[in-house]
Formats: sequence, C-alpha cells, structure tokens
Amino acid sequence: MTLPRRAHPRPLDIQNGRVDLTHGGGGRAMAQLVEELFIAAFDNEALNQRNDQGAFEVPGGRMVMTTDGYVISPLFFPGGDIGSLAVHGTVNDVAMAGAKPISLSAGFIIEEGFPLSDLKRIVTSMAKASKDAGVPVVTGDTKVVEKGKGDGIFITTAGIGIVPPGVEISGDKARPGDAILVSGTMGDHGVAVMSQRESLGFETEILSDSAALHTMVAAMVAAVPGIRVLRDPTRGGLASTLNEIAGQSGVGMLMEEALVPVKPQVLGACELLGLDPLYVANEGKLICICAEEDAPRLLDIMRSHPLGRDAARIGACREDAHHFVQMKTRMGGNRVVDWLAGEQLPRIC
Amino acid sequence: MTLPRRAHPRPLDIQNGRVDLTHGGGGRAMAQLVEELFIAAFDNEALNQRNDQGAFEVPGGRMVMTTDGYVISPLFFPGGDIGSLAVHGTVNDVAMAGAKPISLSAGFIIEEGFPLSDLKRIVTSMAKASKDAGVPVVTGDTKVVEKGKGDGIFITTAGIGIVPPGVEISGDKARPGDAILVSGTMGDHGVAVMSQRESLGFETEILSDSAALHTMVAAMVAAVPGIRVLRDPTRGGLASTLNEIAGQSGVGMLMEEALVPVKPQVLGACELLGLDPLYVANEGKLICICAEEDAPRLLDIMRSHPLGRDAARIGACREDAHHFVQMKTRMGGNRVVDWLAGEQLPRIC
Amino acid sequence: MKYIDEFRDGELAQSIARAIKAEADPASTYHIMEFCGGHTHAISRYGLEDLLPANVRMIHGPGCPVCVLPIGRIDAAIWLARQPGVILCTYGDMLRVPGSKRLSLLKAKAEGADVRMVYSTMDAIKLAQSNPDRQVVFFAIGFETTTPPTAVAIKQAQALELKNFSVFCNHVLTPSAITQILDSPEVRELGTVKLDAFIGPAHVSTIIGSRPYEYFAEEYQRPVVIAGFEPLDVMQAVRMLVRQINEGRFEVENEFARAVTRDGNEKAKSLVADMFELRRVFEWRGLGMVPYSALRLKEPYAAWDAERRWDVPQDNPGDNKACECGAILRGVKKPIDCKLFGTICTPENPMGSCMVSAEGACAAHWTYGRFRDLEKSE
Amino acid sequence: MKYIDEFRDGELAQSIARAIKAEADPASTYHIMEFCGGHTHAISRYGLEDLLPANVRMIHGPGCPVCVLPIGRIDAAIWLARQPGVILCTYGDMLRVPGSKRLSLLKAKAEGADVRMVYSTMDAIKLAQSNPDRQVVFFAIGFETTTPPTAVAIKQAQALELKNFSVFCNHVLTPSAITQILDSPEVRELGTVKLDAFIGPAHVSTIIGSRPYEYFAEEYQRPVVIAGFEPLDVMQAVRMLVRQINEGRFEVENEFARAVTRDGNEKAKSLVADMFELRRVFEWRGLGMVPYSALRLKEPYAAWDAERRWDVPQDNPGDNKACECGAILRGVKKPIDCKLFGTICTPENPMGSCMVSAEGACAAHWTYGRFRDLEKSE
Amino acid sequence: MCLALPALVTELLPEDSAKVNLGGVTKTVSLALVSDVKPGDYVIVHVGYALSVIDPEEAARTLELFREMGEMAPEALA
Amino acid sequence: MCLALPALVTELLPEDSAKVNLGGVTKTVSLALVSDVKPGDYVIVHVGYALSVIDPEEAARTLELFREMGEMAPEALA
Ligand code: SF4
Ligand code: SF4
Ligand SMILES: [Mg+2]
Ligand SMILES: [Mg+2]
Ligand SMILES: [Mg+2]
Ligand SMILES: [Mg+2]
Ligand SMILES: [Mg+2]
Ligand SMILES: [Mg+2]
Ligand SMILES: [Mg+2]
Ligand SMILES: [Mg+2]
Ligand SMILES: [Mg+2]
Ligand SMILES: [Mg+2]
Repeated sequence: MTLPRRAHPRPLDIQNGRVDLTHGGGGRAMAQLVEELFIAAFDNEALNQRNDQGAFEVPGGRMVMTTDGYVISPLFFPGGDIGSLAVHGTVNDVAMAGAKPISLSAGFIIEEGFPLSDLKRIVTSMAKASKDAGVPVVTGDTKVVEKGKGDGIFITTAGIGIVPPGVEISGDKARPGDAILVSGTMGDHGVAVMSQRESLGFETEILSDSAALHTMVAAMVAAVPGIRVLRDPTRGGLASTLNEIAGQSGVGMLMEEALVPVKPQVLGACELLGLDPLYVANEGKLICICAEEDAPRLLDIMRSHPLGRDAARIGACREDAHHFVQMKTRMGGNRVVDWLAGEQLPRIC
Repeated sequence: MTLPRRAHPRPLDIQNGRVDLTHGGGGRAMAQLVEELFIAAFDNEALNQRNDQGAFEVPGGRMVMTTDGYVISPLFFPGGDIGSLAVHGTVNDVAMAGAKPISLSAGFIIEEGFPLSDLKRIVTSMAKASKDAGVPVVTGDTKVVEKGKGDGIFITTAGIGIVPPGVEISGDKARPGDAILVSGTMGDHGVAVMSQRESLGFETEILSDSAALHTMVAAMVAAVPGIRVLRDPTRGGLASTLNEIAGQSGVGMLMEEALVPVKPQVLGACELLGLDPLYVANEGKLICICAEEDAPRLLDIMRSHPLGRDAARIGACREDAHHFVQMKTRMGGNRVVDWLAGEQLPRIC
Repeated sequence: MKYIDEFRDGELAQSIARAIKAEADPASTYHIMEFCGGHTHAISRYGLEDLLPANVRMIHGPGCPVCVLPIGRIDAAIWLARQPGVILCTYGDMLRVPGSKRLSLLKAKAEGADVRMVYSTMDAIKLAQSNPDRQVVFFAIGFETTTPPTAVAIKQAQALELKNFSVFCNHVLTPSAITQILDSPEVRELGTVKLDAFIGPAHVSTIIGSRPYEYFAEEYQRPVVIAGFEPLDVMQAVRMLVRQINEGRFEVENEFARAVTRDGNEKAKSLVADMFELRRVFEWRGLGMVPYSALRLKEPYAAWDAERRWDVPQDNPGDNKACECGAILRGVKKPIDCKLFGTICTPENPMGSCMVSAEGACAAHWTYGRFRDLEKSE
Repeated sequence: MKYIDEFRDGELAQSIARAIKAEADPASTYHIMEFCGGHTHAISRYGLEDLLPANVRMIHGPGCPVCVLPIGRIDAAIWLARQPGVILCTYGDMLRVPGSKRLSLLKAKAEGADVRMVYSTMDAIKLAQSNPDRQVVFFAIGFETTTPPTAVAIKQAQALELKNFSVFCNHVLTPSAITQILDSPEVRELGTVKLDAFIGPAHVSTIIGSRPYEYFAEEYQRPVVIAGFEPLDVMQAVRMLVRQINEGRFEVENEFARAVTRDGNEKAKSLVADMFELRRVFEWRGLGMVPYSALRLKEPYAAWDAERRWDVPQDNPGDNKACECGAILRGVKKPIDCKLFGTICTPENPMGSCMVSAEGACAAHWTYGRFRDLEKSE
Repeated sequence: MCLALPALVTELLPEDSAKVNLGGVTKTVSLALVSDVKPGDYVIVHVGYALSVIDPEEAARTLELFREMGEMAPEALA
Repeated sequence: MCLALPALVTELLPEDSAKVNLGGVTKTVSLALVSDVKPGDYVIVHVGYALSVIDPEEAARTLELFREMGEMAPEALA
C-alpha cells in the first residue's frame, strides 16, 4: 500500500478540465485549485502563508484603498485580458491618489463549466501584470456559481497604497486656471474591446492601452507634489471623468477638440458605430489637473515615460457656477461635453 | 426656465425601479445610483470624497489584507443578508490575524433587472453592519451585467487591518499539545441559509450566526498575544478548516465529538439532509488554537463576550506525520475528520 | 478619412462663416429649418451656431425617426417583446426610448423580456436562423434611408423560408412630414412663424434623390438645399440658402452631389415599392396624424408582418401636456420655452420626442448647447 | 431527537461492546458482513471498529445503490442529459459519480447539460409540470426502499397525463445480491472466505419485511439480524449474531422491530409489483451480472420509461483492471489491499464502486478509518 | 442512500401529506406509502415519503434489551 | 439615426458583399442595394448596407466651391 501523502493524487487537468461546483465548495477540490493554480501563479511571501489574509509591513501615514470589479466581455482582447486588466485598473486607481501601490487582493467569481485552460491563461497574465508592476496579490478568494448564473469569470481586485507625505491629490482640488493634461490618446481600450464583439462586425489593429501607470505617476508626484487631481478616464471616458471632477471641485472646464489626442483608427471605429471617442473607455491613460505653471514640467515627465509619449495639454479649468465641461470644436464653435447619457456600450471593463 | 442645477432631476425610483445597464455604464445614471444609494448609506469621510479610492491614516506596522466574494443564494436569510454577511465575513478574515480592522472596500456586480428596493435593503444592511462594527466602507465599485449573466447580486469586499505588535497569528503556528477551541455552536449559518431553499423543503427557526468577531478577538489578543491560530470555519465548515490548519502547521489533531457544540435544530436539519454539521458553514464563529495553559483564560474571555457564550475546548493538536484530523466519537471509537469531498451544498456564502 | 476629414476643416468653416456673414442682409432675419436630425446633431456637436450671424436662425426639424415615433408604437414594441417565445430586436437607438409609464425596451429587458440590439437587418435574420424555436421580431424604424435594408431582410427571409421572422414596420416618409409642417396654420395662414428655407435630407436623398423636393420648392415657394451631414456641408447649405433667399429664388440645389443624384437609388426604390404600401395615416410624435406618411407591408408579404401575426395594441397615450415639441418642431418655440426642459425632461428621462435622441431639438440643445442659455441669462 | 438520540448513547455502546467481548470466543474469528452501506457508514463514522474485539471482523457489503451502478448506466444517464430538450434530474448522491472518461453528471452540467438535483420524486414531477416544453427524465436509483417513491411519481404522472416525464429505471433488489455473494466460488466452494453471518438491511426491510431473509438463513445456513442504522443498532446486531454463531443457530432475528415487520409495507409492495417487472439480468458494479436483480417498468407504463422513449446506449466500459472491488465486496480483500487505494483512487476521483459514495467500503475506510492503517504500519 | 429518519407527525395536510418534526426542524412529507398515520406518530421518512410507522413498544423493548445486555456485561472487561 | 459614412471598398466578397475600410477600421457590408461597385470606390454605408457610391468628381467640385467661397469672403469680417 502506498501511503496517501500527496493531498491531491492527480494534478488538475488544465488542458481539458472545467471548473465545476466542487471547485468552490470549500473542500479538497477547491484547495487543489487554489494551490495548483492561484498560489503557483501569484507566488509571493504573503500569499504563500496560505492564511485567509495576507500580511506585510507598511510604513505609517496616509493610505488609500480602492476596488473594481472586472466583468469585461470578451475576456481576451487585443492588448490584454481580464486578468491583466484587473491588475492594471486597480493599481491605477491607487496611483491616481499619487500613492505607491503596496498590495492587491483578488476575488474570483467563476461560472461552472469555465475551462481550466482559460482560467490558467487569465491567472498567468494577472500574475505577470502583478509582477511587472511590482505589486503582489497577497490574498484571494474563489467562488463558483452555477451555469447560467455568471458569465465565465468576474474578477474583483482591491488595492492599497501609501501616499507620500505632502501629496494631497483629490478630485475636489481643481481650481480655475488649472491646466488639464491627458497622458495619451483617448479611446484605445474601448475600441480594442469592441472590435472583438462579433455583433459589432468591425476589425481594427488597435490594441487596448491597458497598463499600470504608477511608475509614471511616481515620477510626476516626485517632481510636482502639488498636482491637484489625477484620474484615469475609464468607464464613461474622458467626458464623464471630467464632469465628475468638475462637479467635485466646483469648477468649469474648457478644452479644445483639436488638442485631444485620438488615434485615427479609434476615430474611424467611433464614426462607424456612432460613438464619440470622448466617451470611450481607457485603461492606461490618466487625466492630470495641475497649476498652469506646472504643466510643461509634467508634460515633459509624461512624454519621457513609455506610457505618456502622447501626453497633451487639452484645456483648462475656469470659473463656472454650472460646472460645465465645454469644448471648443475644430470648427471654432463651442459645445457642452456632458456626462455619458445611458451606457455607451456595455461591459467594457 | 428653471436652471438645471440638480444633477439628477428625478430621484431614483427605489420602490418600483430596477437596475438596468445604464446604471453600470459610467454615465449620469450610474453617478446617481452611487450618490443616492451607496454614498448615502455608507456615509463616511473617506468615501464622501468621491474619489476612485478612499484615503485614511494608518499607523505603521504589520498590516493584513483579505478579500471574499459573496454569492449567497438566497440573498436574504434568517439572521442576515448578503450585505451584512459581506461585512462580517471580511471583518472576520482581518480579525483572524489578530488584527484591528481599519477599512473595507465593496465591489458590486449586479444583474440587470435587480430590484432597486432589494439593492437598497442590502446596502442599508451592509452600512449598518459596517457602522456597528466600526469599520467603514471607504471605497466601492458597481458593475451591471446583462440579465442571465449574473444572479441578482454578487458582492466582493476586501478589508485591511493592523496587527498589534507582538502578535503573530498564522495557520502554520499550531504545535502538538496546543488546545483547539471554538467560540460557539457549529453549522448555524449553513442551516439557516439552507432552510430558505425551497427545494430542500424544510423549515427551522435557526438564525445565521453572521457577526463580526473583531471585538472578541481584540479582547483575546490583548489577554494572550501568543495565540497561535485563529480562523473562521466558513465554507467547508469546522472539518475543512481544521484540515487546512493541520496541513499548514504540520500537526495532527484529535477532537472529541461530545465537546463540539451543535444546536439540536442544526443536528436535526443535518440528519434530514444527510449532512455532517462539521462540514456546515459558520459566519460568526472562530477556531482558536493556543497553548494548553492559555485555553482556560481564552475560554473565559470568549464566554464573557456575547458572541462567544458557547465557546468550548474541543480537542488538541498532536504529533502526526500524516496531519490527520481525528475525532473520538460519542460511541468511544475514533474516526478521521477529512476535508469536505466535493461540495456540501452550493452557494452558502 | 477621405470624404470626412476634408468636410471638417476648421479654417474652411471659418471662411464660409465669413461669407455667410458678408452675404446675409443685416436688416432681415433668415429662418432656416434643417429637417434632419443629422444636421441638428452636426450643428450642435460642432457648435456651428457660434459661427452663424445672429440673424441666421436655425430651426430644428422633426427629422429623427427615433424621436417622431409615438409612444404607442414603443408600447406596442414592448408588448411584442413580452409575448411568449418572442425575441424582439432593433437598432440600439430604440432601446432607451421610454414608452408610457417610463418603461423602455431596456427596462423591459431588465424585467426579463428578450430584447436584442442589432447593427443591421442581416443580424436579425441570423438571429432567426439560430433560434428556430423562437419568434424573432425586427422592430423596424427609420426614414427612406433605412427602409431598403429592411426590405432586403424580408426578401432574404422569403428566400430562406423563415417562418419565425417578422417585421414590426414603422418606416416613415420625409416629404409628408415637411408638407405637414408647411401646412400648419402658424406657417401657412397666420404667418406667425417664418420658415424661409429648408436644408434637405442627406442620406434619405441618396435613396429618393433630389426630385421629390422640387414639388415643395415650387408649391410652397421655399428654397431647398440638400446637404451632407458634415459641418462644412451644413455651413455651405446655409450659405446657398441665404443666397437664394437674397435673390428671391426657390430652387432645389444639391450641395451633397457627391452622393445624391436627382433620381436617387433606383434599385432600392423599386425594392421598397414592390414590398411596401402607404398607410392612409400615421401618427408622428410632435406632428400629430400625418396622412400617407408611413409604410406597411403589402399583402404578399403578410407572413412577415408582425402586425398581422399579432394583435398589436393600437392605443397611443399622449405626451406630457406641458411638452412643447409640436411648437418646437414647427419653429414656433425653442427648447428653453418649455418649462419641463432640463428640469424633469432630460435625455435620461425624456418627456417628449425632441428629448429622445441626440438628434432631437431639445436633446441636442441640452447635451451640447445649454451653456448658451445660461450665458445669456447672466 | 426521539428514536435517534437513545440509539446513539455512548455509555450503552460501551456496555454492549463489553458484552460482545465477553461473549465472543477468543479462540475463533467472527466474519460478519453488513450488507448495507448505511451500516458501513455507521460503523465508520462512529468508529465502531474500535469497540469490537479483534476477532470480530466486519466485512462491508455491496449495499449502496450508488456504488453498485455500473459505469455504463452513468454514461447512459449523461447521454440522456445531453439529449436536446432534456432535463435530467436525480438524487444528489448521483451527481459526482464518474462514468467513463472521468465524466460525471456534475461535469456534464458544467459543460452545459441541464442536470438538476431533486430531494424527492415529487420535485421531479413538479419540474415536469413547470417545464412543459422540456422532457424531464428522472434518473431513478435505489433499492427496495427507494422504488416505491418512484412508483408514486409514475402514478402521479399518469394521473396528470404528463407527456414530458419519464424514468430511467435503475432500481435493484437486495436479496439477489446477497445470493450472488453467497454463491461466489470463494464463499461457496473454495471456502477461502468465511462469511459467518449477515446484518440485514434496515430501511429496505421496512418495505420488504424480514420474511425474504428466511430463505437465506435456511438455504445458506447463515444467521441474519435485521438492524437499524444507528450505532447501537449495529452493536446490538453484532452481539446477536455472535450469540447465534456461538449457539450454532441460523435464524432471522429482527433488531429493528420498531420499524420492520415480517411482511413489510404491503401498500408499497403491491404498488411496486403492479408497476415493475424483473429484468432477466442486471450488472452490479463489483459483483458482475446478477440474475433477476433489477426492475424495469411493465408494458402498461411504457410511456414513462426513458429506456423505451430513447435508444439509451447499452455499452459498459469496465472498471480499472487494478480495482479490487469485487474481491472486497465478497470479503476476500480489504481496501488497503488495492494498490490504487488512496493513491489514484480517492473519493474525489473514484476508480471503482467502493470509493464512490461515503457508504462504499473503500470510501468509508478512506474517509473515516485510514488512520488505522498508518497506526498499524508504524 | 437509504438515508431515512424517524420524525414526529405534527399535522395531517391535504393531498395525503403531513407535517413532520425532527429536532425542531419541520418538513412536509408524503403519506402515499403508509396508512392510518395520525399526529403523534413517528414515521420513518425517506426521500420525502413516510415508509413506515415506528412501533413505540417495540422501540422500548429494543432499548430495554440494550440495557439488559449492558448489565450482563462484566465491567472488568471494559 | 440616418448615420452613414463614406468608406473605401477594398475587396469584393461572395454573396453580394464587400470589405470596406474607414480610417484603418475594416467592416463587411452588403452590396444588395447598389450596382457596379468596385474596389477603390467609396460607398456610403448605413446599417451595414452600401447605399450609394461617392462621385469623386462631384466631391472635388464641392470642395472647390468651399474654397472659392472662402476666398470671396472679406477677411475683415472674421
Ligand atoms: S423639453 Fe421635453 S417636454 Fe419640453 S418640449 Fe422638449 S421634449 Fe417636450
Ligand atoms: S480503492 Fe478504488 S480501485 Fe481500489 S478497490 Fe477500492 S474502489 Fe476499487
Ligand atoms: Mg475603484
Ligand atoms: Mg477603476
Ligand atoms: Mg479610476
Ligand atoms: Mg475566501
Ligand atoms: Mg452565462
Ligand atoms: Mg478571504
Ligand atoms: Mg472568509
Ligand atoms: Mg470603479
Ligand atoms: Mg440569472
Ligand atoms: Mg476565513
């Protein structure tokens, strides 16, 4: 008789296997999934302790915490997948406070029947994104829901970070006269994802811009600790994000259409679908609002970072009791750039 | 003409309204949902800043982070609902490191068509649980998925906390000779939830034990900083959790069936369904492993806390190369108490 | 993008603007109605109002097929979507439009009805093919532009002998609507409203050609310029109309000659003529009952007509009494003259046709132009 | 809980254990087979082995209807679940049992088959009523205990004139299996295996009564004690059997008299007799082909027989060659004698019948008792 | 698989069914397979059906036998 | 709603359809409503159908008119 020493006599059948309800039941099948797939991929000291929480040292001070759920469809898209997106998006939300990201948590909600091969691909990509960013996934959770009660996989990540002393970036800090900068072209992510929707019936070579912006932000904050606002224009795009900030800060904004960087292919796809690139989601871009005099220096820093090469000053804040975001069009007229009404297209992040 | 000052001319129709895709689109409808429902309910300084991350001060030291997804069905059950559960479960996972919980994040994934009245009920209960526990929800996220791609609502919370100096609680710290304590009766939560499944066809007056254990833990840790292991026996129940710890620590365990507290109604329901209460989920109970000499003091502390009245010493750790969890039965024989095989019953947390 | 970028040249726009300013007689006012929502949208989105002199006033017409559909037809579509076994599909524009009781197809979907968005009638056919045990109803809306694609789909359903496909037809005709406006008492008899000239439809005209407008120009003595939907097209059309007015001409001119001929698309026209017949009367939201202004399927195609297959309800709950759409569409009032504008009527909660799609007069003004009211009022 | 707690009294268990020890002749060995998985489960879960003297050896019989179902029948159920329009429902125990290629109903469900767990045949009927456009197949398994509830459901389907309900019948009979074991060469001829006595089924006997065992006791000269599934019932039965063996008796005794009579449940028996007939032969996993050991629906109920409605595949891929279940079920070997035990064969990945449910000999030993092997080997 | 339990009948219900109680847990079961069941009886419940009625006297007798046996057993062997 | 765009036909496809390109984005459209389209033509695309073929000479003439007008306009009024 062989002694039953290994906890899991057979390894997971990654190639042909599927997630079933036992993988979420809290028993040995779940332990195996966690061990062979998640812990193997994310592999870091905190996670490897296998506790219900990850532990690590933090310096004291101002901390930020953020979370986002990722329900994107399709799961794999040009330039990324739900796994890397779930890391980038949350690292970015931490970075948008000017903070240095410390660690991430990851909660998976998986639909029964999901191929283990896809799960592995996603987790591997997520682990790579986390390692590349230097922000470990220190704790996680897996739930399995019945077929028809989910959509393949949903991932919710949370992230924390520490804000360097003296930095007080917040959406309510924009002041009339401040410059509005963006770190690059608008709408790449949304268009890349939409190009994968068979029903939309178009093709393009645009890649998602999904990326972790914290190193660029660190350089920006180091140079200009007094940056007023940072925010990533994700769902709802540049337009909704600027409206959000205008409302929080109680200012108006005026931008110039000709200054907003948009790739021709993104414009083409938007024309085709009747969309406005100002409302299309980004996952590797930021909006920076700063004192006008800091703008050139910040633009230089962004442009010298690989993720900010197309950075541009697109307008400025101004007094406006109505907090309108307006835009001077290429034709020379003015228009309001309003919140997104309804949804642009569902499930873009 | 009236000036358009209010962002949302009509308030949400909580009574008759339903979540639709626009509530997750990143536009004005989503902003309204967040404002009128989430921010109104959770109401705290960090969240009220309306940034993509909540900010707060932390002392330095050892921090823990945890996450759990809540996919429970039904959403409302005797003694709680998915909202309070999502607070308690995550506060508990923080507390199980002996840490003082600092803050929570909450990610909502809502199925199109979900009644706003149910959403409000859940969020209100969640906010109450968070306030009662003194652990604010500092940041959140809302996604809406199409009908048939979700199951009403899923909530993923993450939590962080600070571990008092000198405390080093971890699943790998159990040693032969250590005592195994539980804070109360086993299986209440699982049975309460199952009693709501029409298909199971039984009724009972058992309430879920869902509760936040951090104040009890704080008292325990203050008295005995050297507690070896704390863990909440949720999915997979006492049996799976003890096996987890036994594996991590490399010890065997022997418990005594007669010492494990189980309510008669829980026993009855388990008999009826062919389940073993040792495998049924708890959401307001903890397992504590400590040096034998600390056991009486810890039991006293637990029993004097409202959530630990039925605390009991159920057994001890011992040398065992095979890390078996064993149990002396009421009949006087011995048995292995193995990991849960497969799933007990799906969607209990 | 060729044929797009050239027509969005800011410098040219400015120079055309200068030309208009130069040619417009400062002593008179020019009331120009752009019939099409496409033009309304271009004017608002590019802020063209700012380029026009104050005495050239644009009046936004009823030319958005989403806006003009009466509430009762949306209720009917929702009713159809709720019939057992039905998949109702339609263009994305229709999903958010509220019917009565603030219900929309999107909300009906949230409540469980099977509603799908399609980008083409070909998608609707595919949906029927891949769901043989379901009834696929295509909720067809649109002007002459959008009718031929519906006709192609029905032809294809016929060829494929699809028994589970039908069309809920709401195709409407632009000339009848223009007539209705010109026949309104304010315009025709009272003279309280001046409508000096029309910008004619762009893409509608690619199908029907410029010839149908010749009758109006003649009969109502109004100049018409058919124009593309790019901002320079609109500016140029305004300039051509100002010149016609100045010169007392009332001709049909074609600014959009790159895509529109006098006779239009014969192939599309004959396909539509084969398959559809005129309804005696059809209600337009904002305009009321308009005779011979809509199409329905002819008898030989009855098998694909949802209105013959189901007993579709015909009730039509009216708009909010305070809604001023009718007056706005006839140029009698402006959006800000409506007391619901921006208070309880917004694009998220439209109360009348003009707020329904971004091409409606009220929605375009709210979404793109409302800062002007506030600037004026301050 | 009345009638439960009294039968789980630890002190009484100890005193019965002392009695057994006192009565068992130290010079001989007692080989007692508990036929039922329910007894196997009680023995393992309560650690009763520790209460018995070393010379009283329990042999775990084949009495778990989940375990004895051949792989081919599970494959057939999966095949049925995959037929278009079918909802396959069954008791929870069956969902995780692997058929060939490690596929189970749970995995088939994960791949998209519509598989539902039911707690009662009444749920299956409700499922058929609420899904009139689907075919609901109830995958019926179980011994005499579980057959009458299936019969009630079919009666109800008949009364309701349900056209979309059928039963994939796998009900099997315990007496035939016991005969098969006693007729095996090892037991009957070679004498290599001693089977001195039987603990007879508890709940099966509530239906069939104690009378059917009288034939065995007589024919094979083996004592039988019918016993309940509580630990004290099992201990007491062992004690009664030791006493019979010591006294050379081979009678049928009834320890479970509180629920079992000599004739059983006449109402249930006649319902089953009305509706079912014997199959000529049926395969039992671990035991092979057993004549007249299973039931199928009679001709008048053909409309509710899934095997008559579908051409259900009849292949039966065998178990892993190394699996020793057959020998274990006949008492020739023990789980640890199988080289797959605990290595590649575990409850998560059972390779043979005895590992399938917690009531199988291998699974019970793995789940509850494997520490004993290691204690011995150390 | 033959899991079955004794439960107290607390109430007869229409359609040949009854409410039973087990340790404070209640459940509706079918009486289609038994006759003459009344509140106060204990029935053996299996997959939602009552299979037989517990005979309280036989139960008492069995328990009595257990006890006798215990008394007969020599304590020394414990 | 009458959203339609000029796109370059890059390839004729079976079943009376064609691949078109708009700013680097490609799409398959139906040619069921037009005749004699060839690669290199620009077509006006609406809900997946080509509605008409752009006449390049007319387009050039229109642009020319824009420019003339601009030149005629008195700069002083800018
Ligand atoms: S604002 Fe609304 S209610 Fe008023 S006229 Fe416009 S559409 Fe009608
Ligand atoms: S361990 Fe598995 S393979 Fe071996 S006899 Fe038991 S069931 Fe068969
Ligand atoms: Mg966030
Ligand atoms: Mg984000
Ligand atoms: Mg953000
Ligand atoms: Mg967890
Ligand atoms: Mg799904
Ligand atoms: Mg956790
Ligand atoms: Mg937890
Ligand atoms: Mg978010
Ligand atoms: Mg659902
Ligand atoms: Mg835990």
